[in-house]
Amino acid sequence: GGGNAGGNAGGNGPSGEAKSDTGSPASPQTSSGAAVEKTGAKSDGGKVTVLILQDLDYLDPHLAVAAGTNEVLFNIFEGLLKPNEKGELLPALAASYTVSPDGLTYTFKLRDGVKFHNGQALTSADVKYSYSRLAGLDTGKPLQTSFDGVKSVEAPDASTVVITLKQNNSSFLTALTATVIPSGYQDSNKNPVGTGPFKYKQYTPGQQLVVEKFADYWQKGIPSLDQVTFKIITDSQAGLLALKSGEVDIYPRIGTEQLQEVAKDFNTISTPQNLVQLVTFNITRKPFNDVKVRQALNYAINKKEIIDGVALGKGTILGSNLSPVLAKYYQAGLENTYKTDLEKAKSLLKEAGYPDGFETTLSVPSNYKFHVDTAQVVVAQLEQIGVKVKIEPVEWAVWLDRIYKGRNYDTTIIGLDGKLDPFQILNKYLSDSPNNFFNYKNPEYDSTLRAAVVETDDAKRIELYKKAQTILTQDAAAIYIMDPNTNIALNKKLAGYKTYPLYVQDLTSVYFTK
Amino acid sequence: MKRSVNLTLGITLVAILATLMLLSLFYTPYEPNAMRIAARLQAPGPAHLLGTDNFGRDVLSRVMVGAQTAFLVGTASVAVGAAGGLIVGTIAGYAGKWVDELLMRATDALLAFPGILLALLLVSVFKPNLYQTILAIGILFMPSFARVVRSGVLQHREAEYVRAVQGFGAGPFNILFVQILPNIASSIITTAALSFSTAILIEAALSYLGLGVQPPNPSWGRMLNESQTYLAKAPWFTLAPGALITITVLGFNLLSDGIRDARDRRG
Amino acid sequence: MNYYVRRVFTLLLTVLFVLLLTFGVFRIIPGNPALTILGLEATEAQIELLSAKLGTDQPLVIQLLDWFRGALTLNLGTSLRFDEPVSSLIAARFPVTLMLALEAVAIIVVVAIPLGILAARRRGRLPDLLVSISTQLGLAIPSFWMGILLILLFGLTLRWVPVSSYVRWSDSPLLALRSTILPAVALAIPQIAIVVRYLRTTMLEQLSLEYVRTARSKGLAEGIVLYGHVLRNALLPVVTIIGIQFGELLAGSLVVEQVFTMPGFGSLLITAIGNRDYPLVQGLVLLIAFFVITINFLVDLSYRWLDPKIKY
Amino acid sequence: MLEAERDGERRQETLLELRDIRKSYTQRRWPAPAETLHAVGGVSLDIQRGETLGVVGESGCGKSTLGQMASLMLQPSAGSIKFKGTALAVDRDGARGPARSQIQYVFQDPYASLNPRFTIGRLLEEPLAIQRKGTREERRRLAEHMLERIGLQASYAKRYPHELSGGQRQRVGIARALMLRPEFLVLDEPVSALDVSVQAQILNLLKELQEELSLTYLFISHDLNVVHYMSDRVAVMYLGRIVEIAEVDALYTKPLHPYTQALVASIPAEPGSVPVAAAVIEGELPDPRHLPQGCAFRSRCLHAHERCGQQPGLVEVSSGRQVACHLWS
Amino acid sequence: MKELRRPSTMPVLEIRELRLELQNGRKRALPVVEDVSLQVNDGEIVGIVGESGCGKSILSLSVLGLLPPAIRVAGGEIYNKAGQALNRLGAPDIRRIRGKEIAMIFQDPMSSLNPSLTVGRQVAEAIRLHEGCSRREAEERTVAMFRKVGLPRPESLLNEYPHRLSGGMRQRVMIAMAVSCRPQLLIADEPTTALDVTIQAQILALMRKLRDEDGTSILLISHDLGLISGICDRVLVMYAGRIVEQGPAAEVLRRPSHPYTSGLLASIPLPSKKGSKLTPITGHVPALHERGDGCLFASRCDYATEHCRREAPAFWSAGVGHYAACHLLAQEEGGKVYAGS
Ligand SMILES: Nc1ncnc2c1ncn2[C@@H]1O[C@H](COP(=O)(O)OP(=O)(O)OP(=O)(O)O)[C@@H](O)[C@H]1O
Ligand SMILES: Nc1ncnc2c1ncn2[C@@H]1O[C@H](COP(=O)(O)OP(=O)(O)OP(=O)(O)O)[C@@H](O)[C@H]1O
Ligand SMILES: [Mg+2]
Ligand SMILES: [Mg+2]
Repeated sequence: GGGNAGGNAGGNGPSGEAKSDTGSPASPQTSSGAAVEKTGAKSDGGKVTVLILQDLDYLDPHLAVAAGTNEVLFNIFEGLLKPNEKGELLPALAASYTVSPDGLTYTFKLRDGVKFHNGQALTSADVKYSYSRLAGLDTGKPLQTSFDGVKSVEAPDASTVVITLKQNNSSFLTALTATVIPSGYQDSNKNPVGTGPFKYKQYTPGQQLVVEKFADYWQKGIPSLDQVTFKIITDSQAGLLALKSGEVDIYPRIGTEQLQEVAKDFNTISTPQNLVQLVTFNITRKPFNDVKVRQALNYAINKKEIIDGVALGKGTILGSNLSPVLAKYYQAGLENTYKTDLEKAKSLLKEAGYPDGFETTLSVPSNYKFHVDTAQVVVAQLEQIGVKVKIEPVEWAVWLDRIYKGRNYDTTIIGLDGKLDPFQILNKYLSDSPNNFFNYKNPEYDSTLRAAVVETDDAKRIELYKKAQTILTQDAAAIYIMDPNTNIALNKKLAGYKTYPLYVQDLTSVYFTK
Repeated sequence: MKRSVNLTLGITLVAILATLMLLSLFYTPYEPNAMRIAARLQAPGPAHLLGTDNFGRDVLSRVMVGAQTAFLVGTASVAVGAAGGLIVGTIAGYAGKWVDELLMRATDALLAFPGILLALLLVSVFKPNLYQTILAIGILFMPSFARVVRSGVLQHREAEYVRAVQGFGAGPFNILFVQILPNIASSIITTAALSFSTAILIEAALSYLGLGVQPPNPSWGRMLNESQTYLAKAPWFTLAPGALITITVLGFNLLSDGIRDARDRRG
Repeated sequence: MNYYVRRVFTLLLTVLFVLLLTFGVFRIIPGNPALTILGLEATEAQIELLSAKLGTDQPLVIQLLDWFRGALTLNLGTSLRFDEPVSSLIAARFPVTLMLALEAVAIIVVVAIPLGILAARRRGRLPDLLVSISTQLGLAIPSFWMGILLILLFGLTLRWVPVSSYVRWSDSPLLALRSTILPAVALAIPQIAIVVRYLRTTMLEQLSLEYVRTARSKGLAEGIVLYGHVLRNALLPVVTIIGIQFGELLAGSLVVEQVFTMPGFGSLLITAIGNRDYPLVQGLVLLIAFFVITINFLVDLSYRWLDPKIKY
Repeated sequence: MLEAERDGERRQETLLELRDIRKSYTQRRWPAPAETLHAVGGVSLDIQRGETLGVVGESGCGKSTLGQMASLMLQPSAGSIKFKGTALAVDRDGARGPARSQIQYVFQDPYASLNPRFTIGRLLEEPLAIQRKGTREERRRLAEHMLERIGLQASYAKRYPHELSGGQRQRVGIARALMLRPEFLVLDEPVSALDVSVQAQILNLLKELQEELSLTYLFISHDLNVVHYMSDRVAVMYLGRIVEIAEVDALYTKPLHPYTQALVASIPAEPGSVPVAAAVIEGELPDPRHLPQGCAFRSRCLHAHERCGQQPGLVEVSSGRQVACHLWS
Repeated sequence: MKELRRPSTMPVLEIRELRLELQNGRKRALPVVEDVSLQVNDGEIVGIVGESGCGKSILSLSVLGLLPPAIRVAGGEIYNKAGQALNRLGAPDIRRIRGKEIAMIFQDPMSSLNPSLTVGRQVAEAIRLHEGCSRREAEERTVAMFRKVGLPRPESLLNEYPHRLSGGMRQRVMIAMAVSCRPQLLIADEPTTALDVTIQAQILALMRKLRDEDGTSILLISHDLGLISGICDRVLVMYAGRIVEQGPAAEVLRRPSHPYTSGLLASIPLPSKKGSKLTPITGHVPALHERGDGCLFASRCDYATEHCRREAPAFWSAGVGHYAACHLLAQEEGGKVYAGS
């Protein structure tokens, strides 16, 4: 996720959970979506304006890194697989696939009759071109991390693709949602061409992206809408006004407060989004190198109060670095490990040699109000055990450079967006991970996670992942606060909106009611 | 008649604010940073005269303490600006020739650049916190002070009363500090009062853009920024800091006008 | 001549100063553009790749020289973030801000001059008092707060104007006007206050001068005295103020555009700063400096044209 | 040379000696050629102890410039100044040393020359304080004494300049110049801003002071009556140069230079005498930056002649009388 | 409607018992000019002399209704030649008189011209307004006026701005502007004070020429007795807002009858007084708020008696057409009270 991932976390962060359990991508009409309370008669066509909170970085889906871009491009592009509202991967451009027993070879049969927006039919050459590009097979530099384990991409015939991995990796499947573009197509950044339900129409930097219905979409009958405008409004207050005045129809990631304000006149959705908001420690620094200190701080925090204070109660308490949205891998019960207990906190501090507390700095990305708000509550709570925290707002660019990459900080607050695969979420804690900005080191954790990712047995893998979560909690590697809900406000006339445990806006299923 | 109204009103407003600020050093109804999430966004009432904010903090206490921030930002940035401007201005005015040319071109350059923009750039250089904000705003003010001082020095240097003491053998120190400075003091004070209100406006704008004073320290600009979300639901939250900014700026503007009028009348 | 040479010299110095400032500033402060673009999940390889592509891995001096070499040939480089020529990004955004500023100037001129004259003519009377109170308030209310209040009133309560849908002038001038009127007003209000106060003072100053008595002694009607003789002299210094204001308006739009979500250069600049998009920031800064300076220059010219006392 | 030829009963002592002093201001309007304005061009004067030398001339002819150079307040562009036979150096901020306190300058506009923020008392003490003379108490007593001497009560020490009338301010100006006990005063139009009745009071005061303190005056004025009344000798200036210098009565009864003649003719008649004749000279002062070649008065002179294309020197035509005009050479 | 006309039409200006008051906030109104009566006859040059602040300018401004806002006519009348009471005329009517029938010039030629308009335009403006002629015609007449007042190269001067002219030239432009519509009366408030002596003489000569050639009456205000004596037919001496002496110029200056006039004369450092001490009037002119009852000069007068301090003197005759307001005259001559003209 790009900068926005961390940032828009909170009232507005990745993903959600689909309440409906119907709905492979192939049967969108039947999906009621989480949004729909009352379903009016469906009326095809129409134009919808969706608010997005930031400008796009690239129109080329392979170059685009920002979550805010990918959420939009989700409507234009597709990969071999595509997630549904529960985060399950379903075949999309692939009609079916098989994985070799050693987990190294993936064979895909392509779906028939899929066309690109430019009219060209999809062939295995397109997939080969696209995935080789992502894996950097020519350049040696992969464009997406998830593709760096790819050894080769072959297209034995027009409808078959074979991908070979260097190593067994259970999380590789999620990478296959990566988008496919026409073979050799170089103009993606100016005029993107995909296979998705909507095709690119026009983009005005800083203002809007307009897409229109792709009539030749391989799933018949969808989308319902004729045109969707993604309007860039970076200011939440302005966004609210735009919503109220009817200038935008859908306001995803609307603030909780604002959601309540418009609840009367708009359809509203609020669901967990597979994001982990946490206070991290720079574990190599004193006093955070002492597990007792970290535990003391954990005991001092009242997560409920934070959720009430900054998310109006719309959030799920976390105990480790995984959201219950990923129910399959979620280790329940960890959230009770550090029940607020100031006495315990104080005595732990005393044991660690800080009877009077200490002073430290909490760096917060300044443009993310949710984190700044959280920081204020955290500061107030820690003060009760004598820990004096100074808030240091830092620009996002600085946060990335100095804190995330440079690991030069005491403590910070951030939202880590969830992936569909737990490995991709938990791998930041591996001692040699370049993104281990916690400076967390635990050989047991490393071996547990490494074992999990190569484990082919589902049940065993789940156990390993749960164990990894437990280790993090026991080590008090961070203060895991919450998975804040994502909120969406929609025009009352709209129905069929679906939420995902991913940072996407899917307009495919949305339709007007009469 | 009307002129003294300006001054009186200005002094009154500033005095009220100063009292509020001083009072807040010793007493606030609540601890300004104390949160009571359960009591968030309460409307004004007997318990909280100006209501509470989104963390249940007492708005009155926070705007009171916010006055400290405002006065600190105002005073300190004006002090930085005035001190810098005084140095640059006197040097330019007294030395003349190329020194003057160089310094004035530099201040022209700074002045040619719109205020907020410069503050924005400067704040990005430094870190967004109170002291850096003060420094940035202070730097912003330097050119205008330098100009006032320089033109005062130039104007008065050739004035007959200065030539007269030169005739008694007065040296540069006497001329600058004993003769000239007191005479341009009122224009410096006018500029200072005006800059003070500008400082508050700039701080508010920076806070609105998310730069500026760091939380949880209450600053009016920051509060205005935080209150945005609750505009419809808790208007008192936005009105209190907004009105205080307005009153403060008004007070200092009136004060500045009043001083200038008084000076004009005498001259 | 001397004057213009000095003027141009000052201008160049100003631009250079500002450019060096931004250049230096943005390279001293932390923040790696490639990293900022790529975000949390970026690999080292990706960052390196992008840095090389962006040229941000070069030594500072080289970058600076490159940039200046480009700037001399009017090539402002390519935005790091948007991967588009800076000039075309600016071309897309700047007209919005420019129109906004021009609109604000128009409002200022149309509103402030009559008010200033009124206040001066009715000095000490009720109209003067009312004008004085409203200008004081206009100066004291932060423009973004004013913007918010305006939106609440006209956009939401009265629903007279749209609140955040910017329409381009080339698309529909009428709708464009409607969509920009509130921000222009919010932008103009403090400046109106300044002009009114200033004009009032200069009018009073002029009215106390002897030539006014001469004009009256000739038997001229009060209107001719006021508009034919006094206003001309009183406006002279006001022209300068309006010129200076133009720069302030450009800067003020930075905040106001944010309130009204207008796709002007203000929001672009803030994003660019946040993204450490140096070429874009520098392009924008250069542009603003250029504009401010040109306007000041024009104002000076007009000043010289209006005031016969200044020749050369 | 002037000194040598003077015959007199009392011994003459030259107090101040100006030799060919000049002051020019250059304006650079690059790339246009620089323009030089000769405010004072080559003036030589000897001022005798105890005398009053009057200087008259039209506005802008360089009277004040000359006066300021003579009082060591302005650095001449060229030329030398001797005070009691000692050559003086004057820099940008005026002269230093003992001569500094012995030569004083009194401004025309008493209001502008008094720092509005100081009380009269402080203003009077200032010169002493700057020269570090006396204790604070002594200075105060001296100031009060001086106030009384110039005809103001000691209580005026506590007032501010704006509380005084024009005449009173001018008295303060004079008093302040006298605080350092100077021997030589340059009075630059000291009474021009005053009404006749007050003017007369000040003139009387100046006369008294001169007598009492044996002062020497350089008295600048454009009012010919006043100059006549005050001076022993008069120098007539025209565009930066002295065109005639003579004993006062000789000058007024028999002006030699055509310009002096014009000046004298334009003196308003004494009440009751015949009304003024028509204007004697046509035209006005030429632009000092673009002077005609040769004699500067050429453009307005009735007797202008070819030779006037050359600058006439100041020559002695009779005892103690010098004229710069080709008519007399 | 009130009858404003007056049977006789002799003088071009007649002021009767004029009282001008300064209204200063809520304080008591202070008289600036009190009980002033005067007349200016056809073709006459009348001088008003007096020290600074005695109300000369205010008096002259009151004629055309150009008083500053704080000062108003509190009594008396001002009649023009046609007998209209100027102080009662409405704004449009008085405007028709300004510049056309009665014109004014002011002390400072620097600031009395609009700096941003060409002098040609400023003169032509008046001509066009009052004579209703075309722009061209007005321009031609302006050139003629310029020539008449002795301005060099009048055509090219039309397009000059005031700041490019010297003081003397500017004052000539002012005069050209004032007399361009052939006014019957020209009021000149210290027209030469700001000028050099040689230029002063030129301007005065010009004024006399105007009177001689066009028969323009002139009310000349000055603080310079010498200057007045040279050019005026009659002279009025003002002191502290009142006229204290009036009469033929030569008469008043040779045989002053009021101690104030004598004092002024004694103050002038005339060549004849060289070597002797001047005998100036002591003290200073009382400020507006210091003026009480009785003779205002009493406090400075060597001859003042208790009577003087108590009672303001009336005018006493001191010769043919020569009057002075002094109790001394009453004692000397026992003459009859003269109350205004
Ligand atoms: N600082 C200066 N810079 C340039 N020119 C100057 C300066 N001071 C004086 N002058 C010029 O020098 C000339 C002589 O000036 P000065 O003041 O000596 O004349 P003055 O005879 O005293 O005139 P006035 O009677 O008006 O006081 C004038 O033309 C004036 O413009
Ligand atoms: N605009 C004004 N407001 C208040 N008082 C005024 C105003 N103009 C003049 N006066 C007062 O009226 C009195 C007469 O002033 P006036 O200007 O007529 O004097 P003057 O005889 O013309 O003096 P001067 O020789 O200095 O021109 C003075 O005491 C002055 O203070
Ligand atoms: Mg002078
Ligand atoms: Mg006057």
